[in-house]
Amino acid sequence: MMQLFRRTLRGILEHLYLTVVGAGVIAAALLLIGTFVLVVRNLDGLVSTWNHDAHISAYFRPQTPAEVQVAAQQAIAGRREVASVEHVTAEEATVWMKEQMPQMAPVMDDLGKEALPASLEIVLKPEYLTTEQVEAFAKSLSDAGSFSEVDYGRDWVGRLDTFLSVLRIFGGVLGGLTAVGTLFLVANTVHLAVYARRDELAIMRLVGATDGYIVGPFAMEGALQGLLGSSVAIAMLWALHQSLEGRLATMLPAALGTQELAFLPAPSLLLLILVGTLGGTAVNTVAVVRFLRSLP
Amino acid sequence: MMQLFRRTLRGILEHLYLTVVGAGVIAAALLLIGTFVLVVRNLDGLVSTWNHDAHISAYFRPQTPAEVQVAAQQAIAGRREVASVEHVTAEEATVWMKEQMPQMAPVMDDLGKEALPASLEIVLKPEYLTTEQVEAFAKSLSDAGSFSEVDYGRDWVGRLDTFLSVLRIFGGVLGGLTAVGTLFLVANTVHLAVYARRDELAIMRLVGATDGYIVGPFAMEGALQGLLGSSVAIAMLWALHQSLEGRLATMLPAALGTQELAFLPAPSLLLLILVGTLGGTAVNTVAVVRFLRSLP
Amino acid sequence: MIRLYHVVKSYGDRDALRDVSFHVEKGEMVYLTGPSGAGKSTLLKLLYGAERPTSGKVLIGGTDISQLPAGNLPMIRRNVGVVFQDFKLLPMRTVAANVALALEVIGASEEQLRRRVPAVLNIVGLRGREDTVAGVLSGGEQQRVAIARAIVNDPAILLADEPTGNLDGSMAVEVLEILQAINLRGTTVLVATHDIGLMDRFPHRKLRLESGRAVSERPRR
Amino acid sequence: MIRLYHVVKSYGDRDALRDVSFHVEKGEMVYLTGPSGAGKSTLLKLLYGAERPTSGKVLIGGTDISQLPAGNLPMIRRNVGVVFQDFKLLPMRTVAANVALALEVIGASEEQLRRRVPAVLNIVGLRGREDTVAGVLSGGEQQRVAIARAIVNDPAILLADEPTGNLDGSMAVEVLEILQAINLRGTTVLVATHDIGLMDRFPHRKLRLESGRAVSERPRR
Ligand SMILES: Nc1ncnc2c1ncn2[C@@H]1O[C@H](COP(=O)(O)OP(=O)(O)OP(=O)(O)O)[C@@H](O)[C@H]1O
Ligand SMILES: Nc1ncnc2c1ncn2[C@@H]1O[C@H](COP(=O)(O)OP(=O)(O)OP(=O)(O)O)[C@@H](O)[C@H]1O
Ligand SMILES: [Mg+2]
Ligand SMILES: [Mg+2]
Repeated sequence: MMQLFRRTLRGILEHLYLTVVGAGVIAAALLLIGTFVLVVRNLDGLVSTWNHDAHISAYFRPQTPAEVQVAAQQAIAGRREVASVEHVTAEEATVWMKEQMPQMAPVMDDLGKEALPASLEIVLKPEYLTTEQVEAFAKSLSDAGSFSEVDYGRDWVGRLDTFLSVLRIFGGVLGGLTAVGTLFLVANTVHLAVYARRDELAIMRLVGATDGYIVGPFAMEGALQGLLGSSVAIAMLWALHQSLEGRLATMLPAALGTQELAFLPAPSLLLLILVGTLGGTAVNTVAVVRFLRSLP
Repeated sequence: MMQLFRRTLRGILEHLYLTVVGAGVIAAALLLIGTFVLVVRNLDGLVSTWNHDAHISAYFRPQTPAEVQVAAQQAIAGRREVASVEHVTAEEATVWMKEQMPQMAPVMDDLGKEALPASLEIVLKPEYLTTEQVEAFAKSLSDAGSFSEVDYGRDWVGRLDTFLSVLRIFGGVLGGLTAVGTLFLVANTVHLAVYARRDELAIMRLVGATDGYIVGPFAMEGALQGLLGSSVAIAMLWALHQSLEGRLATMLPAALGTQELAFLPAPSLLLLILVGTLGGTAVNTVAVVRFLRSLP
Repeated sequence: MIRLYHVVKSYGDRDALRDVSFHVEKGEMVYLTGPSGAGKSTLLKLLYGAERPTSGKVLIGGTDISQLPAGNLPMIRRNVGVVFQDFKLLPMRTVAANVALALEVIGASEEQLRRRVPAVLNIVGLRGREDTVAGVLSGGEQQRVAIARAIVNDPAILLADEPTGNLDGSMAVEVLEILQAINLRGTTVLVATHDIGLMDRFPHRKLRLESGRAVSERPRR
Repeated sequence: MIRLYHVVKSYGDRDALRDVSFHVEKGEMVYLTGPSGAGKSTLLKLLYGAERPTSGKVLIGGTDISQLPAGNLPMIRRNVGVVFQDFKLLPMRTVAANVALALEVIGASEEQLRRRVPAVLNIVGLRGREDTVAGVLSGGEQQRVAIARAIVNDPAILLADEPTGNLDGSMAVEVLEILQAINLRGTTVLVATHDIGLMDRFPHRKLRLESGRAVSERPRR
């Protein structure tokens, strides 16, 4: 083990340029992937704040007694799809209407405080926000019979839903391509690095080295490159995150509803390091083994 | 020239593996960048369809004569920020209100057809949709004096605006990183390819070859790799586009408002080829020249 | 120890060896001679498994190495020291590391490395050059590193391909004395060489190749 | 043609050449001898500009090449044919392409290539091997390709570093005859060699190096 480590170190020092390039390439690849994940996470956060805007308004029939309204609110609050239910009384509705359309104010005053119906404003949990689910939920309310009207911005829900699907497909394509593309680029670089050391490998073979003996230090070097590369990538991601957060500080509350740009959580960072280290090991090993196969 | 071409071809054949890897790496890099641009273009299209929803409602004071309303409409239609102006009469407003809130219908009927004010529904051109511009435009209408109220969904415009800014920043960061990262990866690959041929270059130097003589075929090979790589990238982009379009066919009208997923226009494709070819040439040339500098 | 039966080695339409049969007994020392391109290096390549014969058998200590699966080649090579005609040193490694390599691959201990490597470098006259990178050495120095690496792990068979081509006369004599000494300790030695003077001074059986055909000679005394 | 004044070349604390002064006149043929590591290849490297002297002057036909900007080196090298001790062939290129390289870099025409390359390969006995890839040739064949490449463009100066190390006796004699013939046509020739027999048979002035110091010898007739 000690000997393997010493041999690895020697290989690294002898080909410092190749080692650094390998680590740099892994860092670049992971930085791209990490940034992608970071952007997706934050857009996801953004989209989920919108979802809260997609709510269902259920209007009570005129003269529904207050106790019935409260009972209905509690019943709905208990359903598993529901994130929150707010009770809007007729008075509150009238006040809201006057605020929204000031030119209607005199009309509303004429009509008295019961002019508009009371309603429940229902917000569904994000996971129940597909068009079908919202429709089904609204229909179940209509069918219950105590509401004169159930309103859920049919257009809005449908469009948001489609938008999210499209975004998810685009994101998947871009993310998948980034992953595959960078893997391809890293694998090529490593293959070239091995190719640049082809004479050395051939000589080791000729003096009686087994494949395992030759591959060992390469695999370990790959692991170290991956470790170094992923650490650098995380450091750069962090720097990027900090600089973006500073730049976005004024926009964030409005766009994301929070003061902070989300960074990758610790498990994701660990995963990134793991992917880098194992990936570096695997790619190096495959490259060397493939080359050794071609030797006599 | 013929001789240069023959020497280039010889170099390519002798190091077919290196040449193919180089072209492949360029293809992967351009594919990533191209996909990114493709996604941005289509999201852009999507966002611009939303923008059309951000409109300004200007309510006329009660009893404004019809001629004045028409004159105001024409005046506003003439302003450079304006994409369209629609005149909504009091009757139309009432009909719309009844549709939107059926429970209000009896109330509206009691009030007669002039209960709601007439209005102009103004859509601004996309390039004038920042918060400040919309606010300024709305204020200019208020100041004009013929309107009792100018309404422009303050929240909505602000949020959309912020969202677009955030998206643009994210996109810029991701795009910039993709460009820089892939350039880094391509440059490294090419450097390694040159490094793998270091003995050959040193020998050419020793038998009296000038730098120009050595660099020429490399530069030309880089151009060919770039040409090949960008062509492959475009072919893959096209395949990707086709497969996505098929998969998204049902969602597209709702999300993008059109049947078609936009592909890159011819000039962009030409640019991609140009970038690939010139980039390949430049990167190869730089790598060889840098290496030659290190030789005696 | 070494037995070739009707060995043919063709590269495309070029025959490097045509029906060569020949034996070297354990503990023997034999010269391989013949003009440039006669097939000397090719024959040696067959013996350390860098090439496989087109037809015929190549036995090393009883095993037919032309039939050996690739995974078993390292085991054979550990018992066969080779001085390659083009040295095949690792140019970025030091002299000591190049020599140590042959010991490391057989799993020798640190202790063994520390003892054997300087000793063998002393024998070839490179004491004091341990830490020089092999790539910058003179031609003759590189050749001696190659010799040191070939003999460092006391192989059962030593194959030397033109081991004195880059050495001056007295140094060449020294190398031949080294090879003879090793041979006397029981190692089977096969030396490809052009140097008639040297062969006359250190007489041993010769195998002469001409255009890939064997023409055996008895040592002249 | 070649003038060295008090040339010192040190690598770190190792002195490969210590105060070497020596002249070779135009049209002369001179041997460079001395034991392994004496500094022969280093001296030749100074002459084709692969190394610069630590101190002293190296004049080639009047120009001090140790002062020359790197951009002018190719022009010097085109007039200096070199047979490198380790051949320095392009292993992936054919024999013909390797030889042609020295003509191509000086911008020779297709016509010249077609005429000169086979002629010079004929001289070194490699007619018929034009299309073989250089990397698979035998040691002696590679050495002859290196010789062919060095002489193909009729250089004003020919530097040969151990050009017969991988050749059998009769082939070595042939090569020396080739070098002498070229010398007779006016080329200045400097040959680094260990082969005393050859130097006796083809007598010329000798420069003997020992541990980097020059010990001039007169040709013995
Ligand atoms: N891989 C190959 N492809 C084609 N020809 C080859 C190959 N390897 C060797 N040869 C040819 O086979 C012949 C024998 O080569 P070999 O290296 O055995 O000669 P040699 O006796 O060692 O010569 P030298 O004394 O010059 O080293 C040569 O003519 C060589 O060109
Ligand atoms: N770049 C270098 N760094 C360190 N030492 C060097 C370097 N180049 C040459 N030397 C040393 O300088 C000395 C002279 O080397 P040179 O190659 O000139 O010897 P040579 O006379 O050609 O020997 P040979 O006959 O063995 O080829 C040698 O001891 C060599 O190790
Ligand atoms: Mg040979
Ligand atoms: Mg030398």
